[in-house]
Amino acid sequence: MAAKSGRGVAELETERSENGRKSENNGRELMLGLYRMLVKCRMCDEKARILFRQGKFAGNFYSGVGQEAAEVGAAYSLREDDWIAPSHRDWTANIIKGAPLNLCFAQLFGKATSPDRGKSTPAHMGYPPIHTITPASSIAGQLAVGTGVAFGLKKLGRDTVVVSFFGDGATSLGGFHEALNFAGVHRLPIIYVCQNNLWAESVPLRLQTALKDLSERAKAYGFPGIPVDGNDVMAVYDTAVKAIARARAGDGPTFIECKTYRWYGHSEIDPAKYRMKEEVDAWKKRDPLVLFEKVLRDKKLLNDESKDKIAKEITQEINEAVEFAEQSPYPDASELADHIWAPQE
Amino acid sequence: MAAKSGRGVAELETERSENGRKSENNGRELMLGLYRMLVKCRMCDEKARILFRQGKFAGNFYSGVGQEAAEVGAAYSLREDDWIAPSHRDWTANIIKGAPLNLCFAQLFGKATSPDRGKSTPAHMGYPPIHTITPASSIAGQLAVGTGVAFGLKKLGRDTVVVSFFGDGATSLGGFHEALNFAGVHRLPIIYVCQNNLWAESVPLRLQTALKDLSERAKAYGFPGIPVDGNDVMAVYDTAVKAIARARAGDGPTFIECKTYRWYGHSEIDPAKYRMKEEVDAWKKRDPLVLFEKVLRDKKLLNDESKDKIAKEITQEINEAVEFAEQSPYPDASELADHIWAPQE
Amino acid sequence: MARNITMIDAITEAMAQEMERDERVFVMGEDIGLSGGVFKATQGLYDKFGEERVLDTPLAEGNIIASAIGASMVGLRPIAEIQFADFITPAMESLVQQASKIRYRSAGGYGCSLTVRICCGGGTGGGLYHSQENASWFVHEPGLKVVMPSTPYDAKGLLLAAIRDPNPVLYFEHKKLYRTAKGDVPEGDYTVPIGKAETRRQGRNMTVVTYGYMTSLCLEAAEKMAKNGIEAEVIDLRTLSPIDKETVLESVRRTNKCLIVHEDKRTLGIGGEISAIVAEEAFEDLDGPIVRITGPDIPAIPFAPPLEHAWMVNTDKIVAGMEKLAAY
Amino acid sequence: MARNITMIDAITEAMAQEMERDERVFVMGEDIGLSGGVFKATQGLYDKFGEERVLDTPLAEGNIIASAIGASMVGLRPIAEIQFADFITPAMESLVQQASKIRYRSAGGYGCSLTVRICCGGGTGGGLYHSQENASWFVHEPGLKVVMPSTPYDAKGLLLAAIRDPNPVLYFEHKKLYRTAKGDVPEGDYTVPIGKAETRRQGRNMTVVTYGYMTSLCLEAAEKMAKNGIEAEVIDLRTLSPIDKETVLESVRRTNKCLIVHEDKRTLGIGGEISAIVAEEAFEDLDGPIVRITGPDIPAIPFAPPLEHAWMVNTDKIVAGMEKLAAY
Ligand SMILES: Cc1ncc(C[n+]2csc(CCOP(=O)(O)OP(=O)(O)O)c2C)c(N)n1
Ligand SMILES: Cc1ncc(C[n+]2csc(CCOP(=O)(O)OP(=O)(O)O)c2C)c(N)n1
Ligand SMILES: [Mg+2]
Ligand SMILES: [Mg+2]
Repeated sequence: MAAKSGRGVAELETERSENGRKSENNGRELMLGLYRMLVKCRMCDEKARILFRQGKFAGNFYSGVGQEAAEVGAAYSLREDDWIAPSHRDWTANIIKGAPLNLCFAQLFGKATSPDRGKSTPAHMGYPPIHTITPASSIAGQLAVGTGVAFGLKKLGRDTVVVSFFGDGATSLGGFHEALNFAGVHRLPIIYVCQNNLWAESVPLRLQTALKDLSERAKAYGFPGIPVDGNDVMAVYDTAVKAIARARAGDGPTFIECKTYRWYGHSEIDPAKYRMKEEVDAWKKRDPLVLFEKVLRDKKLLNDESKDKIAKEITQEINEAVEFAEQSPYPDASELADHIWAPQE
Repeated sequence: MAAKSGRGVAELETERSENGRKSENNGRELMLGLYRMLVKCRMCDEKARILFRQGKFAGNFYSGVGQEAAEVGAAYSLREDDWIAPSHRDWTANIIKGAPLNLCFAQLFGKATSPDRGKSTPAHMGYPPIHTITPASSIAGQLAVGTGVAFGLKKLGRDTVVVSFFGDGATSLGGFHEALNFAGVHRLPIIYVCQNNLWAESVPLRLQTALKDLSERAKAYGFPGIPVDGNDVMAVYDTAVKAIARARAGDGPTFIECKTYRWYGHSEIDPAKYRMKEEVDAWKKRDPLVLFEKVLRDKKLLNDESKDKIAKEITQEINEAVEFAEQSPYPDASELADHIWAPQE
Repeated sequence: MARNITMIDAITEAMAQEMERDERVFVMGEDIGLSGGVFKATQGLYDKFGEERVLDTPLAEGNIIASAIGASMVGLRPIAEIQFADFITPAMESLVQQASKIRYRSAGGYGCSLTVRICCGGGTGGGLYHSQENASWFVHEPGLKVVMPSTPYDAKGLLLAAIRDPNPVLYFEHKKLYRTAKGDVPEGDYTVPIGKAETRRQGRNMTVVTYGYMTSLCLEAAEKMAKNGIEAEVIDLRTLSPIDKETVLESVRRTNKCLIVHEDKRTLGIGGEISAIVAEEAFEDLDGPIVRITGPDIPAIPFAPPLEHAWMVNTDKIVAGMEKLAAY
Repeated sequence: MARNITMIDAITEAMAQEMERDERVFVMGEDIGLSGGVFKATQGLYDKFGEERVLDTPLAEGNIIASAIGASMVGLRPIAEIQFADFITPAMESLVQQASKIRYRSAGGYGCSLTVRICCGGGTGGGLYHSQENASWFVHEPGLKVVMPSTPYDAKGLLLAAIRDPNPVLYFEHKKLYRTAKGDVPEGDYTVPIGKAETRRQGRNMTVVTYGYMTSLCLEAAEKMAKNGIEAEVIDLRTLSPIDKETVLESVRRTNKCLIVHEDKRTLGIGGEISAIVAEEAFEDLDGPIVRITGPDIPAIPFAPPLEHAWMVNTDKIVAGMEKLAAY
């Protein structure tokens, strides 16, 4: 069951230890790797938005722009055999975990070359070779199944972990409670990463919960809940590395609340008029990329030239991927009834 | 919508202020009233067990013996227009709230004179005139609906409250979480009374939750959670009175965890071999009736004679009620399709 | 005065008018407040009636229904919204174990006057989790009424009837009709009776039983067949539970043939029950098999356009069914 | 060597043998461990296999299924128990949105090899919430297989088949059969194929389609009818999804009459689908209406003995149905 992923893309060549202990190594390579991944997520996401608006794919798209530090920081140090249970806003989790961009864009387009062969809606992406679970749309469903995967991994005696991504709204659902309670009882190897972006579609946090910190919820399950600045990639990364190590060591789950913000509407068809302009602007000022870029520049790890180079390389990769997606055929209507049943063993 | 209940039974004549402020009045009448109610619940429950074992009624019965202090302490100070959302083990909640014993025993027997005309299973009793909600069996369903009632009452601007009874096991269900979260957001007038008897059928607490105190769960919803000795009726009573006052004042819910124990099996068909004899014995030594009796005797509020008198009066009442239940007819088969639909308005 | 308006406007109007008329009525659900709903069905209500009567709930369908049930038990008249029928599964316990049974289990002691608006249906590129119908589960559950309008007129009239009904009513709205279905809708107050089907087209050669979005496709197909002299009678069920057997049977007894059309999956879709009723109660009047044209037995409608297209029932498929039946 | 044992023993034996044979198999649910289950279906397994493989879960049906799904995704073979079918509603999301669709939505990338044992059925005084069947919702959901045995032999063979099936299988057990159904069960390993009905009695005058507890009642009724020279063929579906159409249709084409019997509520009970299949595919062979003898359209089975009695299908009701059909 060991992962044989197709990762070969450049940024995966940054140094990665097998034990997820990179927090102590805030070295050059790590930081540049994180930076490159942030940029890649941002650029892919913005590209996806454009493609949607251009009518290149139908359905919908759920942009994670503004939340990249949470996503990258939490998932960057995962091993190949670790799992991610993403939600609707976590298309880029696949990118971080190493899915080829070709497949990611083919997924948006609903093409036959997508890992789900066009069956799932755009952004609801999973890719078995890298153990990202194809999500349903139903909120909290993914963290429930992801918890089950952690349960299975523990039963198998693996030291593999699961990272579960979800939003603030998901914490209101019964399935969330049942899963975290179970994870607490059995000290499952899972890290719950809540991207608290203050809104669940148009519903503000005050109508979702009486709490200020959603990380408080973890207390009800007997494991640590940690609030963290979700726009500070190093802060998220350090917290995640510790949580992952804890899970791997068999000490159970951690709930990480990344306080962050989505820049755009809930989806590309949502003008998000329910939010105050001041709120949006304030958060945009705390752009996770800009914040981290400043750190790197201060440390002399990045300059205009190297920044451009990274952007260019990624642009190139994206263009090829979009090309691939566009050229790919749609699944044939004859595939409609495929994949309902497993081939009998 | 004001309650016009049929309460006329003796113990309701103890003094009851309208504002639920009896905690400051640990007077003679109150304490004797509580004692009488404890005894009544115990005697009715033990009688129900005997009747079931004698084959006088079918189905099943869920004894609350050992937990009377929690039940009585929590519900005793409620006003007539307050609501209770009981669960399977809370048949006696109806008695505390003032349901005539005739109806309570008719309910067990599934007779046409039962408030539910034999439709619901034994012990799953509600009685609209006193605002006890006929429960489903599905655990946590009652507290969800009870929370809805609190929501409605608040919308109507009433100062009426709801007491919701449930067990430790119920706190694992998604419906529990969703309800308490909602109650927290809207500061609903509800008191969640968890009777933590350490077991959900045969499942021990350690497999149900990673917590020691279930009252910790309230923190996840932004309202107070209070652990209390559930075998000490005055302790429960005082806690409940404060929580009820709080709810009535519009300050929102309280979670009261009554640490208690059921003496017998989950139901009358459960030999409960999964529990250690030592555990059972230790709890029986802390019989809530014996504990409270000692308090009363120390205060010279009770002696052998007055104790006997109470027991005799209750015995008499029970005997009449059992007689009533036995004499009552079963519903006619022709009633099968009644009460599915409301009469059109 | 009737105006030509869309189905979504008819729905909004029904809620607004009933909230005006009856202060016990309020709406609750996800994103129905400030934002006016994912499809804008509640647009304007928040401004008009305020947060007290237009409540954005936490993301928890089970609790949306459970809290609405409780509120109805103290005399209020909640309209709860389930944003997509696909997300009704977390509310199954509340709907089936509580709403449908509270009256029965209390022998009428407690009631549940609840309207649940549920956006459903495919054909709009919503994919696996934004295209489901999921009505048939509830048709199997007595104690719940289930309706689905196909015209703006019925949308308003059925919604008003649902809100006033002292029972729990599940009101399914096909998202494809929101803005494509237009029609005359009176400004004033009226109800469409729950439990009554409507014959949308008269015909002597076969009876077509359908509902919701499929109604217009059946009518189109009927027109095509008419060109070949086959006159199909088209019955729009409108209420899915309790089913208006009489209208269906009366028609089949005249036309002697029955075609059933629905978008939902075939096995144990509502067509199964219609067919069974006809096969039992009008058997001797039948001149041909009872034919069902339905969505396929596939978990849900997939996203990729060719796959969704292959799933959906369309006029051609209906015509094929009619031709098959006409041959008898 | 076959022994005459009860259905409950056959079920326990199947689990024990498969856990012995395949270390990926484990059981999880409420009260299935130390206490051996509410009906003792898992008795002895905890002692034999320990807490690791016989896990008492928190009281949370949704998570029982979700965690079993997850475990199956990493290659394990969970058997999850839902204590009563009545309490499956909180698991609707996990079963219908996850288990039935994970393979489809990932185009086969992820599978779900899961067995869910569900105790169901009435006639034992369980009342509204310990008597429900609730199988038909899942028959409507492709991606899930649904079975219900009527004999100890099938109980063991179908359970072994279910555990080995790489798809999610809902295995319904009628509680009334646990100790009343006895029969020969081989000691060794065997499976009963999922998707195949079994003809329990041959007959030329009518086909009776049924399943579960009703099977024995239909056989009794058939014997009574035989005394009057009416020979009914009795088909036990065994698998409710996917339905074995061929066996049903082949029989109806010979007998020209079809009676359907089930305990569950009538409207959109499984009989609705059987009827619809027959009415569409064997219409020309039918000499009489398709008759259904079923539970009534009432929310659930009430407690009081006269009410439960009135609800339940019994031999007399079946005989009445047979007589009605025989008259054609
Ligand atoms: C069970 C369920 N109910 C409703 C929806 C519709 N819906 C999709 S996303 C969303 C809001 C999610 O908010 P949050 O969990 O905070 O995640 P975010 O979108 O902010 O990342 C809603 C209500 C859904 N997908 N699933
Ligand atoms: C949703 C649901 N699942 C399972 C059951 C079966 N059941 C009845 S009572 C019970 C245990 C309840 O334990 P707890 O909540 O602690 O209450 P207690 O019986 O100890 O008072 C179970 C599992 C049920 N009634 N409802
Ligand atoms: Mg959010
Ligand atoms: Mg308990």
